[in-house]
Amino acid sequence: LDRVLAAGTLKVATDANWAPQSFVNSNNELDGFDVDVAKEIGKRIGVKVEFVTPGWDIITAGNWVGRWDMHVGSMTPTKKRAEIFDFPAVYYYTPAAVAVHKDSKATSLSDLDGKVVGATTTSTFEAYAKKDLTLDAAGAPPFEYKLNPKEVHSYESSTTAFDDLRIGDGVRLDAVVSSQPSIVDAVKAGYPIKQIGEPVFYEPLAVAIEHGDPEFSAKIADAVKAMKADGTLGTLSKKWYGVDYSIVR
Amino acid sequence: MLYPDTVEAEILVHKPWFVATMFGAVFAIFLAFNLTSTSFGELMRPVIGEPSQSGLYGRFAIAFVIALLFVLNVVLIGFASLRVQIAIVWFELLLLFLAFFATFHLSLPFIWEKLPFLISQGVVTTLYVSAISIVIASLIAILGAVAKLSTNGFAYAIASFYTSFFRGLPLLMQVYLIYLGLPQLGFVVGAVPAGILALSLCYGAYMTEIFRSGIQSIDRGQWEASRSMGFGFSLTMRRIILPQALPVIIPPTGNQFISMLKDSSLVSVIGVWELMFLARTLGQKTFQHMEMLISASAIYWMLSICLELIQSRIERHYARSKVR
Amino acid sequence: MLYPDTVEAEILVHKPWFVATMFGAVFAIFLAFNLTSTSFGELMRPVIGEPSQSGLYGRFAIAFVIALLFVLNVVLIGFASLRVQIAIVWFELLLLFLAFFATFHLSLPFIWEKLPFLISQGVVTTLYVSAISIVIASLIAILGAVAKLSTNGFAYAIASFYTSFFRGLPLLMQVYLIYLGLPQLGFVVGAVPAGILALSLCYGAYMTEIFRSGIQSIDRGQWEASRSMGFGFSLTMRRIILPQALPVIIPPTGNQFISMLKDSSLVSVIGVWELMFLARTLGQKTFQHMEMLISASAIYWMLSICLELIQSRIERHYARSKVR
Amino acid sequence: MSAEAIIEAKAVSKWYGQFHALKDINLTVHKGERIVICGPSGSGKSTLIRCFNRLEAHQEGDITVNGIELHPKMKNVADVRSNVGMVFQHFNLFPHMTVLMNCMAGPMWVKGVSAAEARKTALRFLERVRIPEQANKFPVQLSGGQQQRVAIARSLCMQPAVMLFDEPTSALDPEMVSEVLDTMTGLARDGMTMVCVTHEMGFARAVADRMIFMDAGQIVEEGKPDSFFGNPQHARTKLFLSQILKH
Amino acid sequence: MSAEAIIEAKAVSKWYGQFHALKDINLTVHKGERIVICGPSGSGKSTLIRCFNRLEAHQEGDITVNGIELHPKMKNVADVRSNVGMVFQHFNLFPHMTVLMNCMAGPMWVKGVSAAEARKTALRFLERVRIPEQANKFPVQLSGGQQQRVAIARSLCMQPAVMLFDEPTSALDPEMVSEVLDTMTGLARDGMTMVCVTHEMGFARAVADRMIFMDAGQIVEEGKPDSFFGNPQHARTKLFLSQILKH
Ligand SMILES: Nc1ncnc2c1ncn2[C@@H]1O[C@H](COP(=O)(O)OP(=O)(O)OP(=O)(O)O)[C@@H](O)[C@H]1O
Ligand SMILES: Nc1ncnc2c1ncn2[C@@H]1O[C@H](COP(=O)(O)OP(=O)(O)OP(=O)(O)O)[C@@H](O)[C@H]1O
Ligand SMILES: [Mg+2]
Ligand SMILES: [Mg+2]
Repeated sequence: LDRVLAAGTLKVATDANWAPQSFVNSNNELDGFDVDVAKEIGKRIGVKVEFVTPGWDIITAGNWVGRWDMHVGSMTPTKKRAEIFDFPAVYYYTPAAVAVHKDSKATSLSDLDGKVVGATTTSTFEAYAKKDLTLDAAGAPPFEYKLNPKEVHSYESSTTAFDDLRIGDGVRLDAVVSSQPSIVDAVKAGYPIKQIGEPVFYEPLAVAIEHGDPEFSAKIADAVKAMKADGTLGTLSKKWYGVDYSIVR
Repeated sequence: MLYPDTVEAEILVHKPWFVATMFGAVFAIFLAFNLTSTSFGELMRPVIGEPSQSGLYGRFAIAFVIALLFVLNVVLIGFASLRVQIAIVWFELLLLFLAFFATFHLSLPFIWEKLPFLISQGVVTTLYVSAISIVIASLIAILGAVAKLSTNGFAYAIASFYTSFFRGLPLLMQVYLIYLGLPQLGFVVGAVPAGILALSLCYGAYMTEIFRSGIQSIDRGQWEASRSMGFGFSLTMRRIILPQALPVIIPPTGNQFISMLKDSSLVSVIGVWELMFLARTLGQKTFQHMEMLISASAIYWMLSICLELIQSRIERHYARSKVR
Repeated sequence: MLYPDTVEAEILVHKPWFVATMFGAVFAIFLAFNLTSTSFGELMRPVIGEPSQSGLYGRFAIAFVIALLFVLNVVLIGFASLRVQIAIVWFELLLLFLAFFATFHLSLPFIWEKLPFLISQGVVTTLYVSAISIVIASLIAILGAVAKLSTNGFAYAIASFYTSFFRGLPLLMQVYLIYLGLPQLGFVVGAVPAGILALSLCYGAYMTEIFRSGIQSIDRGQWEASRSMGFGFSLTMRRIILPQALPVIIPPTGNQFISMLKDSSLVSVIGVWELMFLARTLGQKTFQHMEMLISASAIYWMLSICLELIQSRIERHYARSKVR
Repeated sequence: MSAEAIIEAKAVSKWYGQFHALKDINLTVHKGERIVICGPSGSGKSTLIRCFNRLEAHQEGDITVNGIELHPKMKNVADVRSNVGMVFQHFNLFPHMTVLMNCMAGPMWVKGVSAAEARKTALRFLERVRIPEQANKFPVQLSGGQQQRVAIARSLCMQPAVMLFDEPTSALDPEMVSEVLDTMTGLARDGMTMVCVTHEMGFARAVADRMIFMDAGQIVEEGKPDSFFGNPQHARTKLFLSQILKH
Repeated sequence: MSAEAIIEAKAVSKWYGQFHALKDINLTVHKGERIVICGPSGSGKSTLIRCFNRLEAHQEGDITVNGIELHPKMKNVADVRSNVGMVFQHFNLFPHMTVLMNCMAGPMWVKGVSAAEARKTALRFLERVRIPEQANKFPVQLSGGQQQRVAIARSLCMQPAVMLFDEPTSALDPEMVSEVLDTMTGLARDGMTMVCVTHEMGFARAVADRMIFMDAGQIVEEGKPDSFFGNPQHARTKLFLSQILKH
């Protein structure tokens, strides 16, 4: 915290590959929900915000040696990660949902029994599809497995999975498990896919900082709490998702 | 060029049997696909009627026309001079690829909009990161090659460990090691220097091997002649051996330069905004990553064509002494 | 080996001035770091007292001891025979790297637990994907090199377009093009065949250049001799030119093989479970991806050391005719 | 000279870029003849015999070898070449093969002779040039003269109709020269045609049926050895020969 | 023979692996002497003169050149070599440099002579071997004899104290041979020491102060040319010389 205050800038790590949480907008600047949240936190602490975009592996390796101070990048606060990071505040929950090709005959999740399902590798979506999901974070809402796929295909990113789904119903994939916002975006971008059923689970996402700075942690927690309380967070969520994800529905 | 024989082969593509075979092959291939529903089918409507209902006759007609066009094209090109032939074939292949890309239904306006930023931010970063790395890698490579060929145990051991280690480890791992590991020893390096260091070390190791093979390819008579004139080791190396090794070294080194261009994208994992990173992120939001990837690829291709041109100039320069 | 001179240089590391310089340099470097808080500081406790309070004296003492150990080590190794020297230096460098890795505080039990799966699934996939691709790429390369050196306009144009295109485009793009583009033309290819196709085409292009430079390096006298005996083109190529070009071709080709091993990880974007993919995914869940990455790197290194050993055997075989 | 012609060159001209290397060469070589070409360095001797198996292309005139005309569009150049043996000035041995393989390669790969037989032939000719004991060495391990003898043996193994020698004795000591001389005389007795470029006039006199003297790309004089050495007609030839007789 | 010794070989032996290439060679070369080494092919002549500038290492005995002893740990081998010129049997020209640069490189890079001066020297020696007009060609574009002359000029440009010639006339026509002979006589007049391996006995007789005959790695006979050619002592020498006189 001392360092942040002294420099007057808060360096925030985020992923630029994760629309609409954070991405590069048409002005070639970082933009998105995470980015706005981070800016808001910075404002409330009283410092300027600067962004860096290292890879996920680099961020989660810990040992940031002052290269950045805080991560606002939709990290799920698991117990394992808590060994490395402090999670001062959960700031929203994303619903995960299932998408199918628009020609698909499936009308409910149970129609997908024994089909081929794709998901981003090592994501909670993949874990869900494999019935291997543990959401051990504080405040994670309960969920149940509604999907019985024959096979789970893992992809480097959700877009590759969508690309494969787009080729045709059942050509390579029958369905994709992904975050609801990304499905919505894909549909908007003209992908011939549609969501079926209700969201299958909600995943809490938090701000992360390194251990050893309780003051800083408290400051961030306060800021996020205040944002929740005065509705800023809800507004931002509506701005980016059209829905308020800052609370579990 | 291979050392050409003094006997010219007859122009293959003007031999009747070859033309017939070619026609048959192309015909068979296109008969195997049903192209009636493509735009080519549309074009043939006057001949085959409603494309989708033309059935086997339609397929036959389309395949026949394509095969005819193809063979005619090849035979006609066969009459042209060498340079013209090359130009035409390149041009046609390019067209084919563009047609192939067109099947992706890309949004051109989007590409145009993003192109300036892709170039001003991405290309510049990519270029300077790779240019610096290439220079450092070449220097390392010369040292490494000499060390690997020396009879000094230390030099050999260190150089061979170096090439083995930095070729053996994935570049990504090296980036991580340098970016995450060096701070543990007390140096905090920035993203760009870390990237350059990793690229230089890795490519230096590959190029060490290339230089080594180049140096080894020189006849020992050259060493003897050079020594018998009293040239020292470094003089022999610089003035006699390396200049002769260059024609052998240049093509694989060109390979390394070209692949370095693209491997420099790995520095994006530590947050450097180079070409590939931008391509991936710019399209993400609007799901137009295919557009961006293709633009980035086109830019990479342009850059490597530049490198190829430079390479062929250098090669021509060094080939001077070989033409008789 | 370079063609060695008949005059042996004196063993450098036994010259007093060199030893002194070395000592000075190491001493200065380690004086610049504060190592009092490391485990080495702990070791020195009897001499410098409580490490963290020893201040300048502690640093001085530590640097002195390290420099002394280093110089002693080098001088002693200098007495050994060449092979022993190489072995010792390799061993020491390896130890140093292990020490460096130890600073990451890796969880060994986790590595042990995952290793079998990493090998049985990941290594096997990586190996068979790259082995098949290498074979295909080599075949393409020979054809491509001959075509690029020929005076046939078609062959030259197609080969040069091919090398330019497939070297110019990022491998990732090629994987996408084949995986996502071919279905648009009516072939649905699986992930593994698509990956193999992309790798073969890409590496074939790089290796074309390597083979070309190797073939060009052969003296025209060899062509003439071969021709004067009535050997045809293909016989000359197979029996006279390629065998002589191999010593030049092998080291850069070894480079390509080694980097192919690692680039085969790109097929993971289309969901093939090869080594790198597994390394990333296995560790992700429990946040131990560093462990997995390092294990994967170690495996890659092992594999490339195997390739290096094979390479040096082949090189030795072809060097037979050069020893006098 | 009633024997039929095996090599016929008519009005042959050749340029290297701007440089006129062969000027209007007319020459007929008959079956079984031993022709020696001499002349100052750079006069085009190598170039001429390299044209005879089309290692160089001539730009004007006609060359016919063994009844086949050499021109850029010919189909059967390999037939011509496997019937015309060549010993190069720089030897051009195949460095990656042992001496034995160098000699066996031609018969095996072009003529389809069995390995055992090719080996027998190879050893026979290696003995003839007195280096059977070097058969398993690689060319770099031989002395200059030994390499030259391998080059001769390699060509002979193909048992060609015509042999072209480009300074076959340059690296040989006098003993070996007379050995090679004997070999060549033996071959001539078997009816082989030979064209030989040499600087050694003693050797030339002994081996030649006919002498050709070249200067600056032209054939200046030709004739029987006796008259050529005893009574040269041309001023240039006289000058050239006078240099030899000095020592 | 009162002049001081410039090359001294004492009981020199050399092996190539198992093969005993030089056997107990004792030889002293005095300043200004012209020594010719002859002998059958493979007898070790090239090996011997290559030992004199330590291109080959000998295993037994001592060689002293210009007062410096040649041994594996010597420091100033470059001094020895830049004072000992060598003309190789295979020429070993630098193929990537023009003929002129081949000749200029040595003086410029080793002796630090200015480019202009090196050029002048180079052209002088190229004229002496009669190929100034080829100065800007690359070695591959020359005929065999022209290459050999460039090799000679290149060595002379270093203006060494001793010249070692390994068959310097093998690719030369008789005219050029006498030209080279003149050059060598000229050099000898300037006091240069020369050791020359040659197969041309005419040339040997004309150039030599002293003849050395080698066989199977040994010096069999040595002596003044007159007595060597006129009255050889040793049976092997007699046999060897008898072969020459035949033609
Ligand atoms: N590729 C080339 N380009 C230009 N000039 C060449 C080339 N090859 C040969 N020459 C020239 O052609 C002439 C004849 O060369 P050639 O090799 O036939 O001579 P030669 O009679 O065999 O001489 P030598 O006895 O020295 O071998 C020489 O002046 C040479 O410089
Ligand atoms: N590297 C080597 N390995 C084995 N034997 C060798 C090697 N180099 C040379 N020799 C042998 O050493 C002997 C002497 O070779 P050297 O080159 O000195 O002969 P030379 O007298 O110069 O013969 P020439 O007149 O043919 O040039 C030859 O029998 C040769 O085969
Ligand atoms: Mg010639
Ligand atoms: Mg010799």
